[in-house]
Amino acid sequence: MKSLRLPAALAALVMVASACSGEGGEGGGSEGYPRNETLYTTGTAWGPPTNWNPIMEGNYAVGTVGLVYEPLFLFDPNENEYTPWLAESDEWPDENTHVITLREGVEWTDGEPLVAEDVVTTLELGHFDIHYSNVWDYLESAEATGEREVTLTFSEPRPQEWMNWVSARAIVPDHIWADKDESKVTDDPNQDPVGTGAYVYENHADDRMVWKRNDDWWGTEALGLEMKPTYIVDIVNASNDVTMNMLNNHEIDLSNNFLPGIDQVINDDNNITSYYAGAPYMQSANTAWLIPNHEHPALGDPVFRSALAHAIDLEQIVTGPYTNLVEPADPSGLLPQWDDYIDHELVSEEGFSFDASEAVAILEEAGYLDEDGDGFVETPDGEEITLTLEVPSGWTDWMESANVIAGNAQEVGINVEPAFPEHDLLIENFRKAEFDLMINNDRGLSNTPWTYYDFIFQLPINEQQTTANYARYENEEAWDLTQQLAAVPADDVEGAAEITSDLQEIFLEDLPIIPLWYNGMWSQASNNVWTNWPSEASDTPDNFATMWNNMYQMGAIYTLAEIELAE
Amino acid sequence: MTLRVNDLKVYYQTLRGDVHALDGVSFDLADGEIMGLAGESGCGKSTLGKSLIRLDGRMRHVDGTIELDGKDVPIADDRAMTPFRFHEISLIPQYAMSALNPTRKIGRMINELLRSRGVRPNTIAEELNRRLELVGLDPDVLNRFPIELSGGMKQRVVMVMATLLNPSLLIADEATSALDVSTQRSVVESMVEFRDRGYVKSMIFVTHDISLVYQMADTVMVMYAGRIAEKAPASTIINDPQHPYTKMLIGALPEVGTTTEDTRLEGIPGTPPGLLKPPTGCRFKDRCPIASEECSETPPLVEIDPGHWAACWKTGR
Amino acid sequence: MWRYMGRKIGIYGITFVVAVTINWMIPRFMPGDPVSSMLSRASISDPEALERMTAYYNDVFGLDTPLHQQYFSFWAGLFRGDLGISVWLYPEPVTDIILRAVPFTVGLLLPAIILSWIIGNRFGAFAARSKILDNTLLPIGYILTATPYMWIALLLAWALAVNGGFFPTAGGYSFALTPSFSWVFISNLLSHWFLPFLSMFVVALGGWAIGMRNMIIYELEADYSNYLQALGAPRRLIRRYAFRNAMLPQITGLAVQLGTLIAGALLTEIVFNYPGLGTLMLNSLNNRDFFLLQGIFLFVVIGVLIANFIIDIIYVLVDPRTRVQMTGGSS
Amino acid sequence: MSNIPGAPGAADGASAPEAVGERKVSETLHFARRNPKLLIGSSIVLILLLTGLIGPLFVDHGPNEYVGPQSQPPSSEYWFGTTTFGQDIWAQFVHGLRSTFFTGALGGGIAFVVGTTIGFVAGYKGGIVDEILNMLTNVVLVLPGMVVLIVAVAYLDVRGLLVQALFIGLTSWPWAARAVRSQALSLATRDYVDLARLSGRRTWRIITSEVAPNMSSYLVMSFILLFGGAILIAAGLDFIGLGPAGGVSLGLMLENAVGWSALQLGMWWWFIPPGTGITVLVGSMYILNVGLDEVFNPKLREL
Repeated sequence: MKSLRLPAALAALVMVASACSGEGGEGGGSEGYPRNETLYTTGTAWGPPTNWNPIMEGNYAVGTVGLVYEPLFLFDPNENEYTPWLAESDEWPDENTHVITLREGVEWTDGEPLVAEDVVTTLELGHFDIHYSNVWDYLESAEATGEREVTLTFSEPRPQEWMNWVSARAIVPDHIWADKDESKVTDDPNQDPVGTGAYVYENHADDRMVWKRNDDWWGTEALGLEMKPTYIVDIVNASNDVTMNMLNNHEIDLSNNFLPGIDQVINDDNNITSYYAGAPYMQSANTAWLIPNHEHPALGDPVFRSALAHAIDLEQIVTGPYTNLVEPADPSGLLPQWDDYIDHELVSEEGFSFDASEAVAILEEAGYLDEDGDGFVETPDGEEITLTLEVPSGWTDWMESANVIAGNAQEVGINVEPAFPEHDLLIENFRKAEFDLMINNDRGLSNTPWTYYDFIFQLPINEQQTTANYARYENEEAWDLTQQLAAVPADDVEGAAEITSDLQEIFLEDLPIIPLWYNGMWSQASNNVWTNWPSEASDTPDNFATMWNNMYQMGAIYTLAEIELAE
Repeated sequence: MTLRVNDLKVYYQTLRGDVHALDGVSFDLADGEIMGLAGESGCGKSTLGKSLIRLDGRMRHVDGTIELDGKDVPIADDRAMTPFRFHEISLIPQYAMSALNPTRKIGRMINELLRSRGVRPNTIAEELNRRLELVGLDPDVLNRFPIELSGGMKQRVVMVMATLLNPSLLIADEATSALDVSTQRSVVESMVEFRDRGYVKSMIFVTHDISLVYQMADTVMVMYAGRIAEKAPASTIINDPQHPYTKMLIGALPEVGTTTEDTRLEGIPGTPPGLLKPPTGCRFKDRCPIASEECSETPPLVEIDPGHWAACWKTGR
Repeated sequence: MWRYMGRKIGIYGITFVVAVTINWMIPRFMPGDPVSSMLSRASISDPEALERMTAYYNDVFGLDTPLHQQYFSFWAGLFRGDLGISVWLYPEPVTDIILRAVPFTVGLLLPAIILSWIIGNRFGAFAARSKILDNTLLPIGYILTATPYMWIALLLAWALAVNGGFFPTAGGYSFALTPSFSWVFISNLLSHWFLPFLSMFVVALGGWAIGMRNMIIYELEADYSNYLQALGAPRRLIRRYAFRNAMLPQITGLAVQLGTLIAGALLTEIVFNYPGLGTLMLNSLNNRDFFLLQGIFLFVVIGVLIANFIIDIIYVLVDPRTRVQMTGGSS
Repeated sequence: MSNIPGAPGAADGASAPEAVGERKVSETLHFARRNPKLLIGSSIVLILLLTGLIGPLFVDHGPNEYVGPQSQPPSSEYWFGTTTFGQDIWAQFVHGLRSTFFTGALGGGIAFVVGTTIGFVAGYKGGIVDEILNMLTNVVLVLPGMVVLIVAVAYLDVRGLLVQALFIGLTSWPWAARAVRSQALSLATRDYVDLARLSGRRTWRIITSEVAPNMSSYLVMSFILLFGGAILIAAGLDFIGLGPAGGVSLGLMLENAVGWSALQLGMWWWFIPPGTGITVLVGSMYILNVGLDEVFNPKLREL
C-alpha cells in the first residue's frame, strides 16, 4: 500500500526523535557543558546578547559588568556597607577629595596589571556622551597619584551620588580604551572583552550567553572566593510558562523572573526554593508606583491624589494577580532595606491606607461630586474626569493589577480605564507628559534612598522627562532637600535619615506619586544540581541570588562562590 | 439478430418516488442496422442508451431482459456487465468533448485503458493508426493532449477509441449535437463507414435531430414518455409516419437542421406527462387530436407493416 | 510561453513593490519613534546629551532626511542587502539577525508543508473511497483544520512535553550544547524540532486531506471518469486519473495556503519559543524594533514570492494544459 | 475553493420558473433535513451562538471580576473552574464566545462584501476593469495576510473588536473575490444576463438580480468559510497579544492561560475550554459547509 509508506516513515521519525530527546534531556553528552559544572540561569536578559561593551549601559549582555568588568567597591544593601573590591582601601582627606587605592596583584585577562590609569581613563570616558557623563558635573579631576592610587577632586561634594558611581560602574583597562574615539566607545560591541572578573566570555547564541570561569581570578587568592560553576549559561528570557517549565524540569538552576503560580511550585517541589519559605517568598527589589500626571487638572490636586490613594485595595492586587508573591509598599514607598531611613512615626500618622469610604469622603469634601449622575465624579468646576491607566502591553501582572486599580477607582466614583500600549509607546508618551496615570518602577534598590528621592523630586522639569519625575511634580523645597541628601557622607545614616524624614513629610502630604507594592527580587532556585542558595534560614548565605544588572555589584557575585554541588 | 430488448423497465429513483423513464420497451436490432432513436427530451431515449451499457447510481433495472448475440446482458449487475463493456457494447457519449482525461496524452490513455481491459496495446497499435487515418486524423494525435485537439478531432478520437475492439453494439448518445453542421456530416459519414467495414455490428444513434437520422439511419425509433411510439425504416418514418405523435413530430419540424429541443414542439399543444405517476392507457392521449375512449387502454406495439411497428389503437387496422 | 511567465513575474514584481512600500510606510506613519525608544534604554538624564544623541541616531537610522529620500534610500539599501540596524539588538545589522532565524523557520515550514501535503493528499484520496471512510475521516480532517495552530501546539506541549516529558518544551536546541555536526547535537536539534513540526503538520494535514477529498470527488464525477466507467475500466485506473488530476488544483492550493501556513508557523514558534522568525517577530514587536520588523516582513514576502514562483513552475511542468497553452498549441 | 461548480440547472429557466423554483426549494429543504453533516454542524453552531447570546445574561458578574476562590477546578458553582485570580472561566467563556462570533461575523462579513463585490464586478465587467481588479486580488492574495495584520495591528494605539474585525476583513477577501469572479465570468455570458444587458439595465441591478441569485448557494458557503477564517485569524492575533484591550475573547483567554502558566500548573480547565470552543465552532462551520455543498449540489448527493 503506497499511501502508508509516508506515515510509516513519519512514525519512524517520531521514534528516532523521542529516542534523541531522552539523550538531549540529560543536557550533556560529550560536546555539551557538563551538567555538574554548569549553572543555568535566566531572567536577566530580554534579548539576544549583542555586545559586551560595559559603557553601553542597558545594551551589554548582563554579566558583562560584574562577571567580566568589575567595580571599585561592592555595596551591601543588607548591611548598608561598601566593600572594597578592585579598590583595596579609600579615604576622604576632606569633603572634596577622595583617594582610592587599588588592590595589588589584580590582572586583566590579557595579562596587564590593573593600574590607577585604568580608573582615570574610565572616568575620562565620561567626557564623551555616555550614561555617566554627569559625574563631571561635580567631579573636577581624576588623577593617578601613584601606580595604584587615584585621587578624585570634586567641585561640589556629592558623596551619595559619587559612591553610587564607585559601586556600580565597571572599570575598563586604560591600555585598550584610552585610544578609542567616541563612536568606538559608544557603539563598539567589544566582542572580545578584557576584564578583571571571575568569568570570561565563552560563547553566545540568540537565546543564551555562556560565561566560563577565569581560573586566574584575583579574588580566589585575595578574598578566598572560589567560584563554583565552571560555566554559567544565562538563558535569554522566554515567556513565563516556558521558564516555569524548565524550572519544573530542573533544566535551569536559577530563575530571576516573576513566575505566576511559583508559590504552588515551591510548595509542591521541595527542590525548588526561594528566599522565604512562605509568602511573599521573595525579597523586595523596587517599588511599583502609580504615577499621576500633575499637568492633569484633577491629578494635579493633592486632595484628589489622596482620594485615589485611599481607593486602591492593594490587598486585592497582592492576593490576586500576585498570589501573595509581593508585599504592599510602605506609604513612604521606601524599600524594606531602607528601613533606617523611614520615619515610622510620621508614616503611621500621615500615611494612607485602603478605605473606600474615606476616599469618597475626601472627594466630597473637596467638591469632587457626581453632579451629572453618570456614576463618576467631576471636578469642582464641573469638568468630567476620565482617566486612563496605562501599563505596557504584555506585562501580564501589571495589566491585571491595572484592571484591579481601575475597578477600585470606579467604585469610589473616579473614572479610570486601563489601557495597554506598547512599552516604548508608553515611554515616549510619559516623557512628554502625554498620559493620565501609569505604573512605573524605573528605580530600584541601590546604595542610597537618594536615588528614590531623585526620582520623585528631580527638578527642573524638562520638555522630556527621561529618567525621573515623570509626574512633573514641582516642589523646590523637596528638591533642595534631595540635593542635601546627596551631599551627606555615605556612612552618615542618621544624618541622611533626618533629611529623609523631612522628605517623607512632604511626600505624604502631597503624594506626588503613590506607592503600590514592592516588586520582588524574583529568585527561585532548583536545588537539584546546586544547593546552598541564599534564604532566610540561618545556615544559608544571605546575599542576593538575583543576577540582574547591577546586582552582582550588590553582592550577587558572592552567591556564585557560596552555592555548592548537590550530593 | 444482434440485440433483442424485451419489456425493459428502468426507473429513476427520486425523493418523490420512481420516475418510470423506461416503461416496457421492447425492440430488436438487426446485424448491421443503424437505428436512430428520436423523441422529445425526457422521453427516455438517453435512458435507453445508458441502460444498455451502464446504469448510473439512481437508475434501477426493474424488469425486462436484453439479449446481445444470443447472450443475456445482465444490466442490473454492474460487475457482471464489465466483460460486455467496450468489448461487446461501446459508447460514444454526449460529452465526447470532455470524455478524455485532460492530463494524459491520448495514446497513453488509450493504452492504459486497453491494458486494463486485458488487451495488449501493441497488438492493436497498427489498427489504431489505420482507423485514425480513416477518420482523417494524423496518428500523431496520440502524442497530444486532448486540449490540443479541436472539438471535431476529439469526437473522432472518441469514435475510434470506442470502436477499437469491434463491439457488436455501439451507442452514440447525442454524439454530434455539439458539432457544427459540416463536422457533423463527416462524423456521421465515418460512422456509417465503420459499420460498413464491420468495425461495429450495429448502432443505436440517439439524437433529437431527425433530419440527421434520416441521412444515416436504416431505421428510426420514436419514443414518447418512456415508451416506444413507432419504429420503422427511416424513410417510412419521414414520409409515412403512422403514430399521431410521430406525425406531429415530423410535421412540427420547421426545416432541416433545427432541432426538436429548440422548438419545444410548439406545434403540439400541452406537455408530455410526468413519468413519476404515468397516466394509464396511451400516454399521448391528452395531447392526441384523435384520442378516443379506447385510448384509456394501453395500446400494444404491433407490427403494422413488415418492419414497421407502432403503438396506437388508431393504426394498424 | 513567456507571456504566461512574464505575467506571473509581473504580478510578483508588483506585489514586491507594494510590500516594500507598505513595509516602509507602516512604521513611519504610525505612532512611535524608534530613536526615543533606543534612548530610553540608554537612560540619559542630561537633556543636552539627549538631544545630541537623538541627532546621532537619527543620522544612523536616516530618519532626519525627507520622506521621499528615505523611501529611495530604503530601496537602495534593499538592493545592497542592507535592511538597517536593529534598535533592539543595537548595533547588529538586521540582516544578520534574520539570517540566523531563517534556517529554523524554513526547517520547520518546509518539511511540515511538504509532508502534510503529500500525506494529506493521500489521506483525502483514501477518504473519498467509501461513504464510511468519508464520514469518519472527514470530520476529523475538518476539526484538525479548524484547530488554531497555537492551540494544537499547546495541547501537544502539554501532553507530550509538560506531562509526558518526551520532548523539550522550548528552544531550538539544548542550552548545554553548542552547534556542531555531531550526532548529539543533531539529535538534540531534532527533538526540539519535532513538536513544533508535529503541530504544524497535523493542522495542515487536515486541510490538505479535505481539499483532496473534495477535489477527487469532483474528478470522479467528471465526464472522463464516467466514460471510463462506461467502457468498463477498473476503479483503480479511474482513481489514479482522478487522483492525479485532483493533485493539480492542490498544487495551486499550496500557493494560496502559504500565507496561512506561515502565520501558523509564527504562532507555533511562539508557543515553543522556537528561535525562528515568529519568535523574532514577536520580540521585535514588543521592542518596537522597526528595522527588524520590516526586515522580517520583507523576508517573509520574498520567501512567499519565491515559493509562489517555484509552485508556478512546478504547476507548469506537471499540468499539460498550461504547458501546452504556453508552447502555443492549437486553441 | 475552486471546486464548487457553477449553478446547476440554470439553462431551463424560461419554461416554468416558479414551479421549477419551488420544486428546487422544497427539494433542497428535503435534502437539508436529511443531511447529517448539515444538521450536526448547524446545531452545534446554533448552540454555541445561543450560549454566546444568552449565556452572559445568566452570569451576574463580569468576566474579568474576581469572584471566587483562586485556581479552582470545575465545580457545580464554577462550571469551568476559576483562574489564578479567581475569575469565573464560564463567565469568560460565554462572553468570549460572544465576541468571537462578533469578530467572525463582522470580519467575515467585510471580507465577504469586499470579495464578492470585487469578484462580481471583475467577472461581469471584464476587460480592463477585470484586469486591474484581478491584479489587485492577486497582489493581496500573495501577501501573507497574517504578517501584514500583525505589523499593522501592532501599531494601532486603540485596539477593539471593531478595528480588529475591520483589519481582518480587509485582508482576507482575495480568495473569495477570485472564486466569485470565475463564477460570475461564466454566468455573465449566459443568455438571460445578455438579455438583461441588452435591455439596458444597470450593472449593479443585473449583478444583484440576475447573477447573484444564481450563485446564492455558492455565496452562502463562501461567507461561512470567511466567517470561520476570521475567527481563526482573530484568535491568532489575540494569542500574540494583539487582541482587544480590556475585552474578553476566546483567543485572549488562551493568551492569559499561557501567560499565567496554566499548562505548567496543571490548570487544564483554563486553556481547554477556549481552544475547544474555537475548534468546535470553526470545525462545525466547515462541516456545515460540506453539508450545504451536498445539499445544493445534486452531484454530491449520491455519494
